[in-house]
Amino acid sequence: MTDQTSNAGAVRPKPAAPAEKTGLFGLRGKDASLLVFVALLTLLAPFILNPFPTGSAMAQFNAGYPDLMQRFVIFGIFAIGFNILFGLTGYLSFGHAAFLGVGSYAGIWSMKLLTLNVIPSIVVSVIVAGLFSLIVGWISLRRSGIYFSILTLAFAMMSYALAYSVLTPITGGETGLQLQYFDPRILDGELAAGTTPRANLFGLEMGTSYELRFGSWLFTFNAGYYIAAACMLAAFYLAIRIFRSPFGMMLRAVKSNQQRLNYTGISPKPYTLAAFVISGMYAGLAGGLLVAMDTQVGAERMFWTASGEVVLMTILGGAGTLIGPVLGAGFIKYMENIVSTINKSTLEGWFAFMPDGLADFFVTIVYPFVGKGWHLTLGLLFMAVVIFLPGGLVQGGQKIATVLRRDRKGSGLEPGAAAKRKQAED
Amino acid sequence: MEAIILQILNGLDKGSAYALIALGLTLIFGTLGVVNFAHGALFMLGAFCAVTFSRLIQMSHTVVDETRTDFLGNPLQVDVPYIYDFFGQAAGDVLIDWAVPLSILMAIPVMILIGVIMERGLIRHFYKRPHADQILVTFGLAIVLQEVIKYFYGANPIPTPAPDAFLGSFDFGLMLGFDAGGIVYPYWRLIYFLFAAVIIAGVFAFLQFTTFGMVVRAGMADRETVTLLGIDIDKRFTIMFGIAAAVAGLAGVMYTPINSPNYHMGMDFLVLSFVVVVVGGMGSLPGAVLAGFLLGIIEAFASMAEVLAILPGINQIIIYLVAIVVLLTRPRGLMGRKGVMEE
Amino acid sequence: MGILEVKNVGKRFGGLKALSDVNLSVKEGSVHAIIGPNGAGKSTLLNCLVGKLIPDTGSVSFEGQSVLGRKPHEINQMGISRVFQTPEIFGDLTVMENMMIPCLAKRDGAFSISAYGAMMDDREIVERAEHMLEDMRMIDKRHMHAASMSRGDKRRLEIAMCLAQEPRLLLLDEPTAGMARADTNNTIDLLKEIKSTRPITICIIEHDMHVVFSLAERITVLAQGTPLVEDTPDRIKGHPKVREAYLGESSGH
Amino acid sequence: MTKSNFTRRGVMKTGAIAGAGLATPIIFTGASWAQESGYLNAPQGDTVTLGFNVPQSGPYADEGADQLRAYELAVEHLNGEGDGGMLSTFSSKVLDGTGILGKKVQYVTGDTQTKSDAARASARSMIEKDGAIMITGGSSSGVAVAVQALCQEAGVIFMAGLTHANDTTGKDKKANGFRHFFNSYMSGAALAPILAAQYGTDRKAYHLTADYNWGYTTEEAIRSSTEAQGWETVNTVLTPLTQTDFSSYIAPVLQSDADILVLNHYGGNMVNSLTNAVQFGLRDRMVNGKQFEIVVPLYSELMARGAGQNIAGILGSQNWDWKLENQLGDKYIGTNAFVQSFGTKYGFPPSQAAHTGYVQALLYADAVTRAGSFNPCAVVEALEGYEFDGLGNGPTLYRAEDHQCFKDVVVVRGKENPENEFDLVEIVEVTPVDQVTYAPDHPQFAGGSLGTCNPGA
Repeated sequence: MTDQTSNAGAVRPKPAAPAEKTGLFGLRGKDASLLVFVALLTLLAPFILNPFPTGSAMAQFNAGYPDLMQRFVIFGIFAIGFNILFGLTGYLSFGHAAFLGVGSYAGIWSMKLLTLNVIPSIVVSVIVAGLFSLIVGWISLRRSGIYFSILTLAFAMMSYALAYSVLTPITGGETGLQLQYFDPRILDGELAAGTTPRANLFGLEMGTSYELRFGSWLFTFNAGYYIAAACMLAAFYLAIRIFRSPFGMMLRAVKSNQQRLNYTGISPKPYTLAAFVISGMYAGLAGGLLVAMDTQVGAERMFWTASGEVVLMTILGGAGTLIGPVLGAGFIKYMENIVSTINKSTLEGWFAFMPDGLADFFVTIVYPFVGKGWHLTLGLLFMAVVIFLPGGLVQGGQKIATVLRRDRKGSGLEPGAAAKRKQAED
Repeated sequence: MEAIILQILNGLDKGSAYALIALGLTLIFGTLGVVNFAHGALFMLGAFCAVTFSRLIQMSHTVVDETRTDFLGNPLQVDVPYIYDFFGQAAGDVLIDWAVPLSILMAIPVMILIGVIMERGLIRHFYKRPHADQILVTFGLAIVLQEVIKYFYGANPIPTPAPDAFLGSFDFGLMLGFDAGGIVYPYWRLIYFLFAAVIIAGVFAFLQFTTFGMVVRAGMADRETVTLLGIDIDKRFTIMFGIAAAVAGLAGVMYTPINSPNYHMGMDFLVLSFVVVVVGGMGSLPGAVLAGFLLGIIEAFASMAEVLAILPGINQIIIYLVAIVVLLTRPRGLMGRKGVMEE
Repeated sequence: MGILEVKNVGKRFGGLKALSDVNLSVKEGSVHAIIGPNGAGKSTLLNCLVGKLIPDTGSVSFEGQSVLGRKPHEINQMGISRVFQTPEIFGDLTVMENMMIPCLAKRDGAFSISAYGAMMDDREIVERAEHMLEDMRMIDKRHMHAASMSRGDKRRLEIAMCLAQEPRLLLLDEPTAGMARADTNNTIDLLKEIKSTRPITICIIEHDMHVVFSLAERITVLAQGTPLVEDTPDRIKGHPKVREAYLGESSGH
Repeated sequence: MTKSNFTRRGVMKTGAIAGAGLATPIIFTGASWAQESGYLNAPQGDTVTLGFNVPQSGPYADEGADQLRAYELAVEHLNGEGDGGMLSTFSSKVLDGTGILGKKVQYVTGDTQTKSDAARASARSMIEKDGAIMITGGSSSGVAVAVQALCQEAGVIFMAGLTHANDTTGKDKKANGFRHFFNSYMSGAALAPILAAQYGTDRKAYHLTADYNWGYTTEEAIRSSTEAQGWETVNTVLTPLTQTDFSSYIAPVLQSDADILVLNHYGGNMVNSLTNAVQFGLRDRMVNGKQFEIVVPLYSELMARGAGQNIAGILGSQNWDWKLENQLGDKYIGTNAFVQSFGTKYGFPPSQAAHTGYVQALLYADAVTRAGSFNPCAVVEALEGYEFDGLGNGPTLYRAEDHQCFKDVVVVRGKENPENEFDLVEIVEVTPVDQVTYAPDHPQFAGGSLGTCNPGA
C-alpha cells in the first residue's frame, strides 16, 4: 500500500534500460501498479466508502451511495483532464467549467432528440465540448499567463450568462433542461404519456442498484456508478499514457521553457492547443456523464466558481501528478456533500454520551464548522493543505510514505530532500 | 443627450468602485507578485467595518415599556442606545446618522492592521511559491473571512444608509443648460466618485512624490536591484499591503449606502476586479484605474434599453466581450508591462 | 557565397537606429565571430538572424533561402541552432529528457502528436539521446534534474541539445558570459572539439577577447550598428580602427 | 418498470438492525425490495425520515435558516412535543402528535446552495443515503423545478418551499410535486386591482426584470393583469442576475414618461434595485402630475429588512404574513398559533418562507395519515383536490389539475415607521381566492403535464 501511494503522483522518467519490460496495457511497473491500485479503489468503492454500519452515529460519514460515488469519479475525470492542461503545460484555464456545461447541454439534447442510450449522448458531449474548446483555445492561447486565464474566464462567464438568460429556449435558463416523455427521440420508441424518461445503456438504467448486506453494513452497487467508473479508469489510463508519451514530454517542455522549445524547432502553440482540446474533451466527458447519471442540466455548472473548483481540486490534490487531481476532486465533493448535511440534531446525537453541559459545549464549538458552516471548514482546509503540504495531498501522502519507509528500513532519504526531489520530478 | 450624460455619470460611478479595488489589487500584484484572491474579501471587510461601527454606536440597553406589547403579547422591550445616555438624544441621533462617514476613522486603522497581519502572517510565506499555491491559500482565506462575517452578521444584506444630509439628488439640469430635473444624480454617488478620485490621486501622489513611494516603484520595476542597494524592501512591501488593504476597505465603507453590504459582496466583485486589472495591464496602476472607468462606462451604456433592443443580452456579457477584444488587440492589456504574470 | 548571407540589414526601435546597412557573409565550415562594444547591435543582429526580430530593410538568407518572415522554430528547422547568453534549457526536466526533445524535433518536425506510445519505448530517440550524452560526457548525469546542474554543465547541455539537431549553423550568444575562467576554458575546448569532429559552421557573438581569439577564423567588428571591419583575428588585433572603437574602450575590463 | 431506480436505505436501516449479528452476506436486487413494499424508501421500524433541503450557503442562506427552523418546529409538533402549533387549528384532525402513522418523524438536512445541481445532489443523498420518503424546501424556482423533477424520477413526494415562478406548477409541473406557495400569476391578479385603486387606472409602468425564468413569468403576469386595469407598459428592460449596481438601469427611468416602476426582482437583486431606485429620488418624483410609485410584486420579510427604510410605502404581495389573524380576524386562524409557538421557540416572528415550509410538512403528514400509507401515489391521491382550513391562509384548495394551492393573497406595503426589524410591512388588503384563480390551461401555465405519480418501484 505504501509503495503504491508513494509513487502515486510521480511523473518519473525511467532509465531506458532494455531489461525493463512493459507490463499491463503497455505501462511500466509503477504506472501499472498505480492503475491497478486506482482500479481496485474504484471497483471496491462501495465497500471503502461505507466503512460504518448503517444506523450508527458514524454512518453520517459514509459516502458510498450512488450519487456521491458517481460525483467522485465524474469530477475525478474533470480534474484529470484539467491537469493535462494545467499540470503539464502550466496554462491556468479559469473557464473549464464552460466545457463541462456545454458537454452537459449537448448530452441532454442528444437524449432529447436521439435516444436515451447514454453512449451516443456521451459521444456527442465529448465532440461538442471538444469543438467548443478548440474555438476557445485557439483564441485564448494567443496569450499566456494571467492574460490567458482571463480570456478563458471571459468565455466561460459569457457562456454562463447567456445560458442563464438569453439562450433560455435552448438551455432552459434558470430552471435548466430536463427530459420529457414527449421529447422527439428519433431513435427510440415513443414513451407512454406521463412516464419518466430514464437514461440507460442498452436497457440497463443508470439508477439500477444491487445491494449487499453484511451484518449491519450495507453496500450499494450502482450500474451508473460502474459505467462512470469505467470511463474514469479509461480516462486515467489515457492520462498516464499521455504523461509518459513524447506529447506529454513536449507539454512539460512548454511549461518549462517555451523559448528553448521555439529554438529547438518546435512550435509550442499546436501542442498547447492539443492539450487544451484534450482537456476540454475530458470536461465534456464529465459533463456528458453528469447528465447520464442525473438527467438535468443547470447553467450554474458553468459559473466561474465551478471553474475555480476544478482549479482548486487540482492544486489541492497536487498539480502535475497523476492521482492528485482525483484525490482533490474527492476531497472537495466529500466536504460539499457530507459535511454540509451534519446538522445540530446530528451533533447532539454524537455528543449524547457526554454529560449535558459538556455536550452542549461541544455542540456549540463544532456547530459553526459543519452544516451551513461547511464552507468555513473547506476554506480552513484549503489553507492548511497549502501551508503544510506545498505539493498538495499527494505530497502529503509521499511524506508519510517516506517516514514509514525510513522507519521500516532504518535508512533512506531525508523526507525534505525526498519531497524536494519528488517536486522536481513532478 | 441627458440619457447619455446620465450613463456617463453611472459609468464613472461604477468605474470608481472597480478602479479602487483594481488599484489595490495591482499594488499587491506589482509590489509583491502575489495573486490575491482575498482582495474582494478585504473590500467586504471594509463594508462590514461600517456596519460594525454603526452597530457599535447604536449599542443599547433594553428598557421595558409596559404600555406597549410585542408580537407575542408580552410587554415591549425598547432598546435605548447608550449613546443617548452619553450625549443626549439629539447629538446621539446625529452620530448615528453619520455612522458611515465616521466609520472611515475606524476602517483605516483596522484595515491597515488586517493587511499587515495578512502579509506578515500568511502572504509573505508565499512570495516564492507558485501562483497556483497563492491562489489556493488566498482563496481559502477569502472563504474563511466571508464565512466568519456570515456567522456573525448573517447572509442577508444589512441596510446602511448615508447621512440624511446626503439623501436625495443633485440637479445638474440647469447647470448644464438642460431642463431642470433633466439630469439629477444622487448626492452619495457623487460623493463616492469624488472620494474615489481623492483616494486614487492620493495613492499616485504618495508613490510619485515620497521617497517611500519611489523605493516601492523601483521595487515594482526591479526587486533584486533595490534589495542589492541595501534597502529593506520587505518592510516597505508590508506597509504597501496595508495600504492596499485600506484602499479596498475604504472602497467598501463608502459603498455601503449605495448597496446594502452582505457577506459575499467580495466574491461578486472579485472576478470583475481581476478582469479590470488584466484589461488595464498587469503591473500598471494607471492602467487599472483607466480600465476601471472604461469598463464602468461601457457597462453603463450596454444596459440602456435602446442598446438592448438591438443586441439582446449584451448587458450580460459586455464586460467580458470588451476584455477579450482588448486582450486580443493589445497583448498586455491597455498599459501592461512586459513579463509580468505572463508565465 | 557563404552559408549565411546578411545584406543591407537595418533595424530601428522608434528613433533609435540599432542596425544600419549590415552586410555579413559567413563561410561554410568556418568559425565566425562578431564582436563589438556594448550597444553595437550584436544581439539585435542575432535576433534578426533567428526570427525573433524582423529587420526593417535588407535580407537574410541561409543556404540560399531567405529566413525573413519565418518564425524562430521554422528557422531552426532550416538548420540554425542558437545558444543563449544564459543557458536556456528545460529546467523542470531531467537531462535525458532535455536531450530527447531535440532528437524528437529532428525526427518528427515542428509538431507531431504522439500521445499514446511511451517516450521511453522509443528506442531510436532514446539511443540517439544517450549517444549524444555519451559524446558530451554527460551520460552519468542523465537522471539529474537539469535546473540543479552547475552553470558550466547547463551550458554543455544546451550546446549538446543544439548539436543533437545536427544543425549546419550554430549561433552562440556570448556563451561564456558570467563564467569562471576554468568553465570558460572548458567551453572553448568543447567548441574546438565540436569544430574538429563535425561539419558545422559556428557563428559566435562574444565580448571576451580570449574566447574570440582562441576560436575564430574570421571576425566582424560591429560598432554603432554597422560593421566596421571584417578580417582574420591576427589582422583585427592590429587594426587601428578596431583599437579605437573597441579594444581601447574595453581595455578597462 | 420492474427495476428500481433508487436504493432504499430506509428499508435496509431497520433490516440491518433486525439482522444485526448476521454474518452471512445476502444479496438483494432492488426489484425484490420494491415489490415487497410497492414503493421507494418505505419506512420500516418506528421512524420515518423527511428531507429538508434548504439553502444554507449563498445569498438565501438566512431564508433557508428560517425555513429550517419551521421544519424543526413542524417535526416537534408532529411528534407531540411543544405546544402543537397549527395542529390544533388545522381543519383536518387526523394528526394526533404521535408522529406520522405512529412512526416518529426524523429528518435530514442538506444545502441547496441555490444551485440546481447542488440541490439535486443534496436531494439524491437524502433519498439514496438517508432513505428520505419526502423532500421539501428551497428558496428559488430553479431549484424547485430541478428537485421536483428529481423526486418525480426517484419516486418520492416533493413539497415545494418558496417558489413563485409559474413554471413550478405550469410547464414544469410533476405528479409527485406540490406547491403551497402562491405564484407570479396570483401576484399579478392580486396586485392589479389594488394598484388601480391606489394609484389610478391611468398609469404608465416601466418594468425592470431579472433576466431568468422567474423574472419572465412575473413580468408577464404583472403586465397582463395591470394592462387589463388600463395601465400602459412603456418599457421593459432585462437585468442580469449577477448585477449588483442597478444605477444604469434606474437612470433611464428618469428620462421616460413612466410614473410607475415595477421591480421584478427577488433577493439581493431586489434589495439593490430598490435601494438604487430610491437613491435616484424616484419616490419623490412627480410625473404627468402624479406621484411616482414603485411596485415590488414579490415581497419577503428578509428582503424588506435588507432594503431598510427604502421599502417604506412600496406595494407588493405576500403568501402570508404573521399579522394576518390579528388584523383580519378569524378567517386566518392558525396564524397566531404558529406565530406563538415559533416566536416562543426562536424569539422573533416567522417569515412566509418558514410558514409555507411548516404548512407543507403538516399537509404531507396529514395526507399520509388520511391515505393510511406512505406510498407516494396514495399521498398524491390524498392531496389532489384536498380542501382544508386553519393553516393561516383561510380556506385553501390543493387543485388536482396542477398541484397548486389556491388561497387568498396578501397585498402589503412597507411601513413608514417600523417599530422593529420584524415589523416592516403592513397589510393593505387581502385579495380573495376567486380573484386569483385561473384555469389549469391558462396560457401562462401551458406546455406541461403532470404525468403519473411515481412510487419509485
